[in-house]
This record gives sequence, C-alpha cells and structure tokens, in this order.
Amino acid sequence: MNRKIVIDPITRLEGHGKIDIFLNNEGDVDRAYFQVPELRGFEKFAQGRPSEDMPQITSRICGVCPTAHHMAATKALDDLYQVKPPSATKKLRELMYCLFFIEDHALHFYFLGGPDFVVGPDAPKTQRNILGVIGQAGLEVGKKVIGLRKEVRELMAYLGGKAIHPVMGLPGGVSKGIVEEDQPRFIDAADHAVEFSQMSLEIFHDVVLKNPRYVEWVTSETYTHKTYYMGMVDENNNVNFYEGRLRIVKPNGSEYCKFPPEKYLDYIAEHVEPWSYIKFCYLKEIGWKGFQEGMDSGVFAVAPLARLNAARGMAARSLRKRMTACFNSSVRNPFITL
Amino acid sequence: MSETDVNNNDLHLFEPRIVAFFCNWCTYTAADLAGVSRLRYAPNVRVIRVMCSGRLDPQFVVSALRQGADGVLIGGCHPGDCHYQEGNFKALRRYKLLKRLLRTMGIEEERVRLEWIAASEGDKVQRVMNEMTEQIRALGPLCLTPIPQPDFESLQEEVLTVVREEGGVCHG
Amino acid sequence: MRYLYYPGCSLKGTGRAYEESMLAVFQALDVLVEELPDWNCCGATAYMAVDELKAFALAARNLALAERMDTDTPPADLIAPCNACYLVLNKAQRYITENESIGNKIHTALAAGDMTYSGGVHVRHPLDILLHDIGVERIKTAVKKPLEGMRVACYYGCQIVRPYATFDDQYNPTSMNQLMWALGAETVDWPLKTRCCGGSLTGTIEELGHRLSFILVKEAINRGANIIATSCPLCHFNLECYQKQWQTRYHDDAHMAVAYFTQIMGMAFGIEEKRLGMRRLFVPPAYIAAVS
Amino acid sequence: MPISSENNGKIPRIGVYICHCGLNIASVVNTQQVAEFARGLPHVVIARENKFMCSDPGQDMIQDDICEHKLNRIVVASCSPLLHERTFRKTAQDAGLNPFYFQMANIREHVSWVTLDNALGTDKAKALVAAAVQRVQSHEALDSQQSPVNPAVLIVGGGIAGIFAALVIADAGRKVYLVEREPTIGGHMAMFDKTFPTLDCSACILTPKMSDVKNHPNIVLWTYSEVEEVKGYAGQFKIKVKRKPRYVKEDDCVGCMLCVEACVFKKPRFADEFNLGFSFRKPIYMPFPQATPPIVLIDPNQCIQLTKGKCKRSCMNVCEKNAIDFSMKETFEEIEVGAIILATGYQTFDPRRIPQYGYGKYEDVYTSLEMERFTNAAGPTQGKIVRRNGETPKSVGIIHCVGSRDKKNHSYCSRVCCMYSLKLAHLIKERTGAEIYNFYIDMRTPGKGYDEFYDRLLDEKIHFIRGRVAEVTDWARRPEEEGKLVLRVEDTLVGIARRIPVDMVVLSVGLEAREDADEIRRQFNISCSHDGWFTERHPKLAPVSTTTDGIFLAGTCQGPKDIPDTVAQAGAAACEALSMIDKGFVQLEPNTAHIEENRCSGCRVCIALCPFSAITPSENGLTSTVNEALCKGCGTCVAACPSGAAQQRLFTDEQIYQEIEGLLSYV
Amino acid sequence: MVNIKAAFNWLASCGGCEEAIVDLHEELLNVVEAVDIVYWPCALDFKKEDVERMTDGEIDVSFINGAVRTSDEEETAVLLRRKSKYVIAFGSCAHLGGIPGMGNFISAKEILRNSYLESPSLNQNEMTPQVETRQPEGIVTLPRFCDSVRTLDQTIPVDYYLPGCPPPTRLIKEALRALLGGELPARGSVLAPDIAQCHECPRKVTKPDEFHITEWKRPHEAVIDPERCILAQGFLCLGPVTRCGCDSPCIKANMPCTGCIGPISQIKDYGAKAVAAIASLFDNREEHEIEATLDQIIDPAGTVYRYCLPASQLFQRLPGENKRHNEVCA
Repeated sequence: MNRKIVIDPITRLEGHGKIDIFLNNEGDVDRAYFQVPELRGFEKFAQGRPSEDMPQITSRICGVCPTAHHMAATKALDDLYQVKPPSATKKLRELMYCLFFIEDHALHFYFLGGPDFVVGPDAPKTQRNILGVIGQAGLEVGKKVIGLRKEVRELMAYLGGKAIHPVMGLPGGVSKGIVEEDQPRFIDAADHAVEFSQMSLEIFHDVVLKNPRYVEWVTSETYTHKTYYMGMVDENNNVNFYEGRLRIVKPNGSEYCKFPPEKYLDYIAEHVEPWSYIKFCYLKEIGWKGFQEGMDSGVFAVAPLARLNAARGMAARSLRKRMTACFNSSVRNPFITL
Repeated sequence: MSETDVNNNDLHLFEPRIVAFFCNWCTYTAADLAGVSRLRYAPNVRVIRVMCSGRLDPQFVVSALRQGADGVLIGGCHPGDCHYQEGNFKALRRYKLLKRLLRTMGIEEERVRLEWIAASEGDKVQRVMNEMTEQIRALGPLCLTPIPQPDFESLQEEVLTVVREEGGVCHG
Repeated sequence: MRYLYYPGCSLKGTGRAYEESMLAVFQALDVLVEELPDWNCCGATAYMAVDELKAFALAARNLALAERMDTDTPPADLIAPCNACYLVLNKAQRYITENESIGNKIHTALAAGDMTYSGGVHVRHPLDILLHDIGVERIKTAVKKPLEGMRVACYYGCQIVRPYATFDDQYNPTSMNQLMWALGAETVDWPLKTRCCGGSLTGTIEELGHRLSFILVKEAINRGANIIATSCPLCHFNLECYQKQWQTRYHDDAHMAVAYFTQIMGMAFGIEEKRLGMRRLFVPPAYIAAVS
Repeated sequence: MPISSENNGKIPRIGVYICHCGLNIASVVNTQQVAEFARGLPHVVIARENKFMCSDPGQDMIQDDICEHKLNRIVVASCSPLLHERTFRKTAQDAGLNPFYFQMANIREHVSWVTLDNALGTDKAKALVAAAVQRVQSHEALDSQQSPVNPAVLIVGGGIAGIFAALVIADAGRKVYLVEREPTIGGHMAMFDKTFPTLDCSACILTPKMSDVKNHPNIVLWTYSEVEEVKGYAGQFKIKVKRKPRYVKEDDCVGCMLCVEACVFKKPRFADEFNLGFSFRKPIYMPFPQATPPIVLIDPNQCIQLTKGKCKRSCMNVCEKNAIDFSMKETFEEIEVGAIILATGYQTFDPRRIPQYGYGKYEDVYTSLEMERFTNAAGPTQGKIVRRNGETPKSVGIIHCVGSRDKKNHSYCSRVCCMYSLKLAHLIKERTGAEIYNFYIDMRTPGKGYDEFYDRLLDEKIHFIRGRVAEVTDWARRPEEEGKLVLRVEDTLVGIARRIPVDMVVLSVGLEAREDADEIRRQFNISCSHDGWFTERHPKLAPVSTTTDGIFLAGTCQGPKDIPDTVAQAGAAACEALSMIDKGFVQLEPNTAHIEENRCSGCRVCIALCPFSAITPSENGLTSTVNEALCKGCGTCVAACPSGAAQQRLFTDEQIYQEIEGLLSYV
Repeated sequence: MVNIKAAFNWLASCGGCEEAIVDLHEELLNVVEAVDIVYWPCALDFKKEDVERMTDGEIDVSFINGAVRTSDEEETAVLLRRKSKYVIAFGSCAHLGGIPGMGNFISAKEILRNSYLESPSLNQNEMTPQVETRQPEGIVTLPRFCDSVRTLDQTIPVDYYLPGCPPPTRLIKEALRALLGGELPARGSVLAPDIAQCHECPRKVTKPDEFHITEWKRPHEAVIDPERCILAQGFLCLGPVTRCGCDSPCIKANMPCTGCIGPISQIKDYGAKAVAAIASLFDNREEHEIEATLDQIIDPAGTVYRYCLPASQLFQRLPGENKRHNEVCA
C-alpha cells in the first residue's frame, strides 16, 4: 500500500482546499489530488429569487472578491433587462472595480501569496504570513499596506455601502453617486495606489527578481503550466477589468478565440470529477482530455497571470515597461503563483 | 418538546392535532354556542382565545406547527363585524402573506386556514372543525424536520462543562 | 343556444303534438335542440312505485348519456318536456348525488354497462328554458298574431312543482301564465292549476280519475277560460280525451279546448298548424283558431 | 402596573380545579384522570375536582387552598371564561391573590358538550388544562383600570319597551335620550285595540305612559330621528343622532290641526301608515290622535310645495304660530351617554310569502295586525268588522302560525299569536256574532290567566280545528261554497280533510326581526341570531346584556314576547343601566397594549394599525407610545411590532407561546 | 500578562468574515499584540493536525464563521469546540445560516442533481462527487454533503454571536474589547445592540407617522429618494424587523436593508415576524386587492429568510415531499 500525505486545509488563500498526495513505494509523488471539499449550491438556491437580488446573493460566493461577483451579476442584469448603463454609471462601476482590485491584489501580495517569497518557503509557518512580511519588510511597509487598504476600503464602502458584499449594483445603474466635494478623496487614493504599486513592484523586484534561487524556481518546470490562457481585453487587446471581450490564447501566445462574455457557453464547458466538489472548466471545442497541459488539452488558466498572457499588454503606458521587466522574452509565464 | 408525536403517526388511526386561535367576540363565542347547542364535532381542534384575530402574530402559527400541530385554524369576525373595526382585515392580510411564505416552505395550503365565524354560527364552527380535521387527516402528519441540536456526547460534555465553568477568558 | 332534448315515450306517442310544437317553437326562437341519442325509458312514475332502484337506474342511464355529450351549456342542460320524465329524471339526479347508498348502487349499475355519471347534468323543463333562458322580451318579438281574446287556464299539474319547485313557486306557479301574457293572451285565475288531473287513475279507477279531470275542466269553464294550456302529455290526455264521456257520465257539458302551451305559442308565432300538430287534437284546431 | 402581594411569589405554586358541572362535564370527561394528570404537571401543587366549582363550596375550596398551600396561581377547568372568568378572579382576589394570576380552561363548551368519545374528550380536556397551567405561570399581577360612567342613558325605540325603560330610569333621576324613528312613540302597542287576556284597552294603558315620557323633565324625546353614529365604550358612549325634518317646528306646533284642515288637498288621499293603508290622510298630518309628541308633520314626497316648489301654502297661512317651515333641513345632535338600551322592536311576517293563503289576492284575507285596526274604535272602520263589500261577515277563519313554526319561514314560535288570535276571535264574535274557526297547530297559552281565557272562548262556541291550513281558495265545489273563501285543511283530531267556507280570513302572522336589524347590530357592535334577533350575553344569566358592555336589550328586538314580558324586560334593562350608573365606574379589562421604550426602534409600523389612534410617536420622535386610555386591547399592534416592544397585558407573546406549548407538549 | 489564544475558522462561508478581520486595519496590529492566533487557514499556515494536537480547552476563544453543510465542517466545528473555552459564532452564516442557508429551500439531492447533472455547462459525463473514490493510487475521500444547512449552534454549543454579513467592524472591535477586558455579557448573548435598525437609521427623521403603502416597488423600478425613509417610498426595507449595530451601510448606499444582521432577541422567527410587519403596512380590504398587492412582493420567503432560513422555526420542509415525510414518520 502506498503512502498518502494529506494537506488539510490549504492555507493562505480564499476558499476551502485539501490536497491528497499519494507516494509510490520509492517515496516519490505518484499522484496528487487537489480537492475542494465544499459545496453550497448557489446555482440551485439562487433559482426563484428576484433577479435584482443576484448581485447581493452571488457576492456571497466569495467574500474576498465579492465585488467581482457583484459586478458580474450586475452586468448580467444589464443584459437581462436589455439596458445600456449611462456613462456615469459605467464610470462609477469601473471606479468601484478598480478600487477593489487594488485592495484585493494588495491583500494577495502581502497577506496571502507574498509571504512565500518575502519570508521564504523555508521559514517556520509561524512566520509565513503578513506578520512575517512586516517583520521582514519593516513596520513602515506594514503600515503602508494597511494604510492603503484602509483608504481604499473606505472608498469602496462609500460607493458600495459595504466594502465586503457591496449593494450598489442595479440593472443599468448604481444605487448611489459621488458628491462633488468627495471627488478629491478618490483622486488622492488613485495617486496613493499608483505610488503603492510602485513600491510593491520595488519590493517584488528586490525580493524576488534579485534572488536567482527564486527566479530559477519559479521558471522551473514544476511551476510552469503550458495551457490556454483566458482574460478580458479591450478593443486593443489590452487588459480590461470591467468590460470587454474574453480572449483566449494558445500556450504559445497566439490568439485562440475572442468572444463576448454572454457567449461563454459556446466556448467553455465543465467537467466533473468524483473526488472534488469543484467542477473543472475546459474549452468546449477541444474537449476534456484529462489533467493535461499543452495545445491538445482543453485545460486553460485564468486570473492575474493568465490575464497578462491573454492580453497584448496593459492599457496604461507606464505599466508596459514594468511588464516587460517581469517578462523576459524566453519565458512567457514565470510567476505562476503570482 | 415534541417535534411530531410518534404514536400519532400510524396513518390509519392518525388523529391530527390542530391549534385554533379564535377571537373573543365572534368565533370564540360561536364555539361556546356550538357547545350550548350540543353540536358534536371532532375533538382534534384545541382553541386558544385571543381578543381579536388581529392579535394573531404569524409567529404563533409557525411556533404551533413547530411544536407538533398538524394544522392551525384562525377564526375571526366576518368583515365589517370586527369588535375593533378592522382587526380581522389585518389578520386577513397577514394570513395571505403567511400562506405565500408557507407555500415556499413546502407546507400544504389546507394546514393553515382562516375562517370568518360570527357569534351566531355555532353550526359553522362544527362544520369547519370537522372539515379541517378530515382534510388534515387525509394529508397526514406535518412532520417538520426536527431542528438539529448539538450532539453533546461527541463533544465530551464533561470536558466542556469543566472548561465552561472557568468563566472569563481574560487571565488576571 | 343549444340544448339536449329527452323526448320520453309519450312525446313519440300520444304526445307527438307536444314534441312537434315544442321543436317548432324553439326553432322559431333560434334555439338549437338536439335529441339525446339512444335514450331509454325515464323510469316512469309507475315503475318508480314498483321498483325505485331500477327506475333510478333507467333514469341514470339517460343522465349518463347526456353527460357524455358535449354541449355549449355545461353542465349539460337536458330538456325533459313531459312532466313525469322531468320529475323522475330530477328525482334520480338528486338521489344519485345526495343519497350515498343509492348513489353507489346506481354507479355500480352504470359501471356494468361501462358508463359513469358524475352528476353534471341539469334536468330542465321547457317552461324554465323559455322563461328564464330565452325570456319574455325575446318571445314577444317572435309573436306574429297576438292572441287577443284568448283566455287561457294554465295547467301545471302536480309534477313540475312537487316535491321540487326548481324554477317556479311551489304553490302558485306563474311561469306559464307569464308566457301566455307575452303572447297577448289573458289568463284566468284558476286555483286548480296544480291539482291532480287524475293521472293514470283514469285508466284504473275510472270513476275517480274522471271526476278529478272533470272538476278541473269544469272549473276552468266557470272561470271563463276558453282554452286550457297543458305541459304534460298525460294531463293533456286526461283533460282532453274524456270530455265526451263526461257528458254521459255527469250529464254536464264540459267542453273546452285543450292544447299544449307550446302549440299556443306556435299559433301566436304564426307557425302553420301542421307543424304544430294541431290536427292531432280532439278539439278541432278550427275551434281554437276561432277562440283566438 | 404589577402590584406586590406576599402571595405573588416568583416560583409558581399552582392550584388546578376541575369542575364536574354536575354531569355536564363529568359525563364525558374523566375528571379524575384529568386531575391526576394535572398533578403531574410542573409547578402544580394541588389539583382537585368538585361538583360545581362556581358554587360557594367550590370557591371556598380554592380560597382555603390559597391560604393553606400558599398557592400563587389558579387554574379552573370548567365552563367558558366568558361565563365565569370574573367569578373566579374574584374568588382569587378575596383570598388575597391578584385576580389576574388566574387562567380558565373551557372543558364544557369546548369539550364535554361537543365531544362524543369520552377518551378523546378527556385527552382534549387534559391538553386544555396543560395549556392553562403553562400559561398561568407567565401571568403577572395587574391592576384593572376603572373608567367613569356618564350617568345619561340612550334608549333606541319608542315602543312600550323603550317607553317603560325610559320612565324607570328618568324616575330614578337619570337623564334619558329616547330616540324614535317614527314621528310618534307608541310602537305596535298603540295600534292594538284590546290586550289579552284582560281585554283592557291598549290605548288606555299606553297613552298616559306616552305623555309621561313627553312631559318628564329627565327625558329628552327625539321622534322622527335615527341614531347615526355610535362611538366610545361602556360608560363613555358618544352618539350622533339624525333628526329628520318635519317641516313643522316642534316647539311651536300645538297640534290644533288647522293646517291639516287648510291643506290644498281637500280630501285625504294618501295611504295612512298607522291604519296600514285602510284609511287616508293628507300630506300634512298627525299620525294618530294620541300621537306623542302631538304635533303634525309634512310628508316631503306628497306635499306639493316640497315636491313642485309651488303651492298656495294655505297650511302655512292658517298657522298662527308660524310653526310650518318648508326650509327645514335634517339636523344632527351629538350626545354622550354611559349606557344604551336597544328597544327596536319587531315587524310582522309578510303573508305574501305564503301565496296559498291568498293574502293580496283575495280581498277578504287580512293580517291579524290589520284586524287589530278594524277592531279598534279609532281604526279605519271605527271598530266595525266588515268585509270589503261592506257586509258583516257571517263566518271568519283565523289561521294560526302564519310564518311561524314553519321550516320554510320561521321555525320558531312567535309566542303571542295564539293569545292574540283568541283575543281577536273573541272581539269578532262579540261584534259580529259570526261563526269563528281557529286553525291551530298547538294552542300555546302559558301565562297568567291565559289558559283560562282559552277556556272562556271554548264556552263562547268558537270553533277550534287542529290542523295547518293547506290553502285558501275561492274555488267553490259545492253551491254553499259559492262566493266564499274556502279553507282546505286536514282536521288532525277527526282525521279527515275538510273544506270550510268562510266570509273572511285572518292570518295570525308571526313576529320577525326588523329588516334593518343587521345594520343596527353592526352600528352598536352586538351580535344577532340567524333569525336576526339580537343575542343576549347569556340566555339564563345575562338575558338583557349583550356581548358589548354597556348595551342592553329590551323587548322584542331580542325575541318575540308579549307585552307583560316586554315591560318586565324593559324594567330589567333599565335597572342594569341604572346599576351601572350608580356604581359610577366600569372595570376595564386590563388587556391594553403598551410599548417598552427601550425595545422600540420607532419604526412606526404599529401606528396606522390602531383603529382608535391610541398610538403616537413620542415627543422626541424616537419611539412610539400607547395611550392606554384610548387602547381597547385588540392587540393588533402587538402582533405587528417587529421588535416585540409592544405587548398586550393578559395576552403577552410569552403567555400565548406558553399556551401553545402547553396545548401540544403533554397530550 | 499572557496573551490569549484565539482561533479563526471558516465553515460554509465566503471568506468575507476573514476580510472583516483584516479590515480592522491598524487595529489588527493591536489585536496581534494581545492575541496569539493559533489557527487561521485564510492567513496562517497552521493545519488541522496542529489543532488536534492541542489539549481540550487550550484555545481561549474560537471565532467560527460559516454555516455547517458538510460532515467535514461539522467535524472541524466539534474539534474547535472541544479545544476552546469560548466559541463565538461569527457572522450571519454561523449565527443564522446566512446566504448558504437558502440551500434549505431545496433538498440536498436537488442541489447535487442541479450542479452536477443538469447545469447547462456540463459535459454530461454523468459523474457526481462521491464520499469515497477508488483511484489507482488508493482511496480519495470527500466530506459528506449533509441533508440540510445548519447554524453553528445547531451543531455545537455556542457562547456568543457576532451578527452581520460580515459583522460590522464596530461590533468586532467592541467584542474584542469586551473579550480582552473580560467584560463579556451573559452567555448566549448576541454581541450587538438589542434594538431594531430604524433606531439608528440615518433617515429616521423622515419617517411618516403612519404607513399606508399602496404599491411595493423593486429597487430598480423607481428612483429611491436618497433622503426619505426607504420603506415609506414603497421599497421593501427590512430595517424595522432587523437588529441595528451596522450603522446602516446599505441604507447609506441608498438601498433597502435586507436583514443580514438578523432579528433582535425578542423575535422567535424572523420570517414570520417580517410577514406580520410587512402585511401591516398596507390597507387593502378586498381579497383580490390584497393578493394583487402581495403579488408585488416577489419571492416573500426568499426575501424574509434570505439570511436566516436554517434558524427558522420551520427549519425545513421540503416541497412536495410530504409523502416521504409520512413514510418516515409512520
């Protein structure tokens, strides 16, 4: 009987995860199962509820990124009621969304993912967390992180009522606007955010890119998946967080397809495995070929890296330089965990 | 605290338990009249007196169902006859909304019933009580899923109590 | 409007005139009447007295047939012009729906002939239809020759008001009178209008039967009527056919025209005699024409 | 509000008392088992049975136990709380316990009287007892509020009942408002000639009373008026009365009748209501000579001035007091009274509903009330009894129970018909010497001197035929029947069908509730039976009270009765009202609502719900408050309060939850 | 003074409660000063086995959020209960069932069927998750998906409740202060003011004296006046039935209260009480009028039980399954 290692729960990420690792007689990993031992059944119990409640119901899918679900549901309502939101609405929603991803990425970088690099994988688990990060990067940075998140969260609450599980979304609109005297707060926050991301990139640069061991590591086979990548892009194929079309690129970076979100069923299907409650998305046309990478497998990746891979670049010129700094031409996907 | 009375549930001799809320002025008086007139009816309905059907808090209905009633009957004065002018209309509005709630909760229409019964309608009391008893007998027991209670054994209660007796968390 | 129509034996026999005139009148009023296919004996008062259950079963079959038919006026309205049929079918209807034990027996009986009856049929008398469904206003419009000078004694007989008075007052029915007024005729106040016509006694205990019917006609004459309107073949027969015998029997002249109320309506509507079965009457139509 | 008493301990000590009510309860409910069961319930210290809990021994038992066993909660399982709750509360109070530490389980009206199966009945009784036991634990000590009683009384209806009640109260020195719909008081009694069995003249005994009313300093008499609106509650009613225009100034008219003489209508040509249309009057008229108040009025639908707007107005010119005023409009009076007596009377059955009796078809068929007018010297025929054709009848048939004891009409017995039929028979015989046939189902002559009167008539050779008349017809079968009305009847004593020809038929019509009884019932918020008679609070123990405190019944509005009974009941009603007034206050059931300020969020869901505007936002607007003086205790606001801040005393959420739980948990 | 040991854990929840703690911002630093966090999957790397190794009652206080839907969640809850002196149900899901609680409107079977067999995005391989799966390498296990969603106190004894979705920062801070100061109220209390929303509603002053609502509007059907009482405008605001303590963020965002923080302690059944209150706000008399007005309230049950279905007195009665129930009972 071969040995089995169980990692339960997976930590420092949102959601429930468990990994069963089977070792063969040689003690090498034979096969590992990443499981999601959790099901709540939103698809079902959302049925029969009033449409306009969806943004608030679906946001409970994830309380770390509720704004994403809230916004998705809100845009679905636009579609359902066949209304085109006026530009003010669009701007307010987009503003909300930008606030969200600044806050969310800060959280990921410093609280969830970051520690692995900042305090390092070998650090004791008591250290491998935000506190460790603060320990390493200094209380100043810690205060900055907290300070920025606080500022942003307050603005999110301003727009969405609650920063966690906002209530602003309505078909074709939002429940609340910004009064003129408060506008400066948003402009300031924007500046602070840019400043902050500069700082973060510095840290990233110093801590990771300057550390050959990390670079080798993250660019190694182990951390590389050659899959299809999906992300949302604008008409110039630059990353867009609020609206646009979904672009899927092949492992080699060339475009596979591009479609409006509401058409997702034509392109994406789900596969069920008996050992996890989560369903596995794959490209419908290519079909489910098991847990394989490469051109012939329907498996595709999403989230930050995929988003960058799927796009030509960032809309903001200032960021292009940064991007290329991270992406040396040889590898397209260095930092899978980022 | 009986969720559903076990010996009640042999469907053959299932005796439904129905709780009735009758307003003091019309329906309760009518029930008294039924008595005075010796009108026999099913003994399954047990009456709680309230001053007005308007006093009926839907929570009473829900709580009766939870505590083992298979049905709930609400009795008030005919529209226009309310001793308090409007109470029965208020009861009606709450009843209508409550019915919609119960429907979604999977509870059959017949289990909760509102009837206007005037003080002189002893015979109607008899009719309604019998009717409802039979309807619910036909439906069978309500059998709500019992509200889960923590399973103390698996928690090694003795450990718990020790711990809990210690009181405050703050040391010093 | 479209109705089912149950003739019963007499309307195909002694009561032909009733059937003919009724159909003619309904036609004149654009009322479609469809004869119930495969109908059988109504159960008949006489049979009812001998074996109630079998009588009910017979009636039930007719009702079941009627229920099968699809009509514009569900629950199926079934016209039964003969007072006896009207009563028997009505009685059966009630017992089947209201008396469980009888009901069950009848259902099994029907089941034997793989039929079912859910109680959906509504048995109705032409008087009821004409007065309540069609209405005097409509009838007035159909009148071609108003019946001035006709003084009608409206005879209802016992069966359409007793025991059930479904469409008229039990003690003082007036539906036929109202129809007659609509035709421009007068009606005489005739307290005997629901009194026994002698029924089948005229055939069994003649003396008694004859006296009963004689009394009716005699009083109608006293009341200044010049014609008796009937709504039942048997009543009609009793009041009409023995008039000659009475003269010898009672040495009293009781000569009086007797016609089905539908015939009288037909006359007012100007329908030709032939279609009203006038020639089937003992008292010559000419006489009736004369009085009107 | 809670008051302290050493007996009102925190830990409940409950005494449960199960009543046999003779065999009323015990014959179905196994009271022993119930008591046994009660003993097993939490906090029950003692559980006993007794043949009659409401009897002195029964009540003493409770009081002794309270002292001996330090009971602080009492449950009595017996009859309906509507009947004896007050009794037992007092029992508890007299033993030093707060009366509201008491709860009643209704195991008679709701169990023994309605249940066939003893076992199931006993179970139900147990459940009800368990509920009461559980509920009483959460009872709290309460003070019942008192509200003062306005010493004035409103009496609706000026028939003999209203008149008599008014005089009793007025003589006791209390103010009375007597409101009568017709232009005069007197009611039906004023239409009668003689009264049975004494045959004394109706008018002679009634009219003095009528003028007493008119002249009594304590009585405000409003005739030709109707109650428009009733507000308030026992002790504090606010009444609005509509006074219809007479077009004659009440205070100025002296009733000289010159105006009637002078009316442009030279001949009376309008049906006279008082004589049931058998005589005629002018548009300006006095209902009848002894009318009270003795003043004329003008019928606005007949007077030319009022209909066409132009007339010589000779009536006006002739009136020296200038009492006639065509511009008169209806006016409204607002009064406050402490008690109300309803004496709205009855109407007679309309025999047209029984066509076979030929009323309205045969001219010589009359109702008994019409006959009363004929026999009356002041009537349309000056007391002569004649057929329409003017001839004196040689034979008269009197049909009893017309509309009464008849499933198709009224199944009840009208109680007076037998006796008045006898009276009429006697009078007709006396005045015409005609053969008189009474057709009856049963002779019902209970009452002082009633049966003797019956005997007397038998001696007067009046015929009595036992049988319900089938029809009245003019169809003559034999020569002797020619031109007569023939009554066809089965003589159930002889056992043959008979045809009895007579010249005149009198239909002894029954009494029925007035057609507008239902409106009146709603207006005064009382209930009435299927037949439309107002229902008394209890058939035996509260025969003149209604379910609404402060409203009493007098006379036939409560059910058919003859004059003596009516007067007796009127007296009783008057005394009930007086006792209320003299007591000076009414005990209010302390079941009012109140709002616990610290719980109230000021959501204001409750405010619009209150039909008595008893709830208002507090000064600072942060919460809402109940004005308990205005609160009538329906509890609608409590049911609505989403914070549980509103609570109703005697019916708190907690108490009702407890009752529900008790009802379901043990049996 | 020794730091107190605290654990944070999520069951059937969304992580919003974790975020709520992170959103204490600088306060968080003070917390970690005084508190040793011994378990917090969202942010720290301790695993279950670390907890199992502790002695019973070693943890001073466990903040558990999320409802209980799977056997795994039940076990974790029981584990933490055993290891903790105090358990605080954190957030609506643990307190009342929360949004996931709406799963109780349907049977577990239904949910599984819908997610794994009927959803339009499926590739129809007719597979559903299994408690045990035999794979070449061995058996892979999944927790059982239980018949119904339970609140935390339906699973383990709970000492305190921090309500809200997520619990408002203010309440969290007050709770921590009380905890650290040892000034906790009676066991079983909800750590929030025991009075309804309207009490602290910024629009309270605009409340009319009386409500006579003639038409129920949905938030997108009309513009909500940002000043006036939302309920008075005919939008179904559950504020009156809902506890305060959240500083009315939704109302400040010009949206009606949906009741996430639950009822005040007086109320036995939020839904039923909400029905009583809502039906008291309009005054039609004719049955058809009443029905018409009620038709404007879409999905009443889903509205009043949105965050508290498992806490309902009715708990669960699966539609059309009465027969099954009878068999079960009989």
